[in-house]
Amino acid sequence: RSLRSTRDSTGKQVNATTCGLKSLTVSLFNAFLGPNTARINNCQGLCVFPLSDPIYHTLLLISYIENGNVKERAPCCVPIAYDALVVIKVKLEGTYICLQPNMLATKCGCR
Amino acid sequence: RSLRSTRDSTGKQVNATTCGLKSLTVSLFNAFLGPNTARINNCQGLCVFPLSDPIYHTLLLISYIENGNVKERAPCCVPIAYDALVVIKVKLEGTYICLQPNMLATKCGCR
Amino acid sequence: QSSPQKRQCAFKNTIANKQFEDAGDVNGSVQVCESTQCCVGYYRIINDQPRADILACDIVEKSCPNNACIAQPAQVLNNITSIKCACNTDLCNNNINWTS
Amino acid sequence: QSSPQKRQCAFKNTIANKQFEDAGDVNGSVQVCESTQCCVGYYRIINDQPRADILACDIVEKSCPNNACIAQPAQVLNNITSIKCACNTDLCNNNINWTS
Repeated sequence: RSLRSTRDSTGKQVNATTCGLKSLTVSLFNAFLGPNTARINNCQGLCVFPLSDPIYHTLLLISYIENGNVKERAPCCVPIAYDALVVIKVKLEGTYICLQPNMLATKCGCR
Repeated sequence: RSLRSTRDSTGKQVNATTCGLKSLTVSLFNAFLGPNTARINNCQGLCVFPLSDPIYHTLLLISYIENGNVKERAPCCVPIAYDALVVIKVKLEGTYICLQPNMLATKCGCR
Repeated sequence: QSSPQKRQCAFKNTIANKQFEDAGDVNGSVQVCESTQCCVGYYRIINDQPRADILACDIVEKSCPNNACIAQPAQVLNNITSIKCACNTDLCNNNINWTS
Repeated sequence: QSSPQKRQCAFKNTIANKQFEDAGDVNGSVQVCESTQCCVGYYRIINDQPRADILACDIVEKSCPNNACIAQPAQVLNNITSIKCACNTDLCNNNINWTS
């Protein structure tokens, strides 16, 4: 994940990072009885070469857009792997502990 | 994949579709000796409820952003499954046929 | 060398919650915590009274600043009102400080 | 009922390309196509001359509007210049129409 110089929508030169994992902690109050918060992380940054996790669909899409088809949806920096988290759930039968999959982003890629 | 009424960045009411697969055919001329083109498809549309493929990280991220944290990277409509495609590759040893993975987007989700 | 004294917590496990059983040795209604100083209690509010579903050594909350088990704000999940508490003294999770 | 006549294509398979072998019965340098009317040729340009790497029934291109095997624009892949052609008459892929 490296710094690179680019231009923002107003043409101003800015420093932006390439697609990578970024720390993010959120409240779980409306979702689970416990824990109160979790560091779920998020993916953010530019989808430019070299890609950290290149797959052919993304490479073809970038090439298609660079050839002038700027209205096509460009590749987006998103989680491509997750960890589970132990949480407390409430159901009519009772309160129970459970390993909830896809809670914490652990790896990012351009898709 | 349903039509829904929303507002664009200028506040104008527009019809937009929820996240789904969209046909896209691109040239493979710079990547493989054959075929000439492939329908690789792309994912496009809004990440709003109900999500077609909800996973907890996305649900928590949407909820976090709806609570006012509008600068966080919002979920993005991206391919979450791909098909392989038979292509012709060229290497020093010779020309050969090969099943190239992750060529054609087949399913979309919000990530 | 003496090892630091292990936390003891009230133990109750209404439906099979294997992970809580693994949090420390259980003897009747007491659990000796293997690797935490926090006790926890998870309750459902039934007929305006808290009913303990889980009492055990903590493996989820990871934080317990209070000596007594003070109820955190009630949560409504799946249309069920629940409360929980975490505390840091022996058997402190036997009672939850809660007012409806 | 007579089944439509099957396309015959020149066959050459320099390195093991099992999928092309499965495209039809092979007898020496001729292949009888199982499910296509197209023959193909894939060539690398070596010393300014095309050298056939693969001649076979088509399983990749899916389109062959020409009777003769006319070279499509040259492609440079991995620093190697290659050409290909596809055609729709018996053994039409024996020769590629190409000018450097």
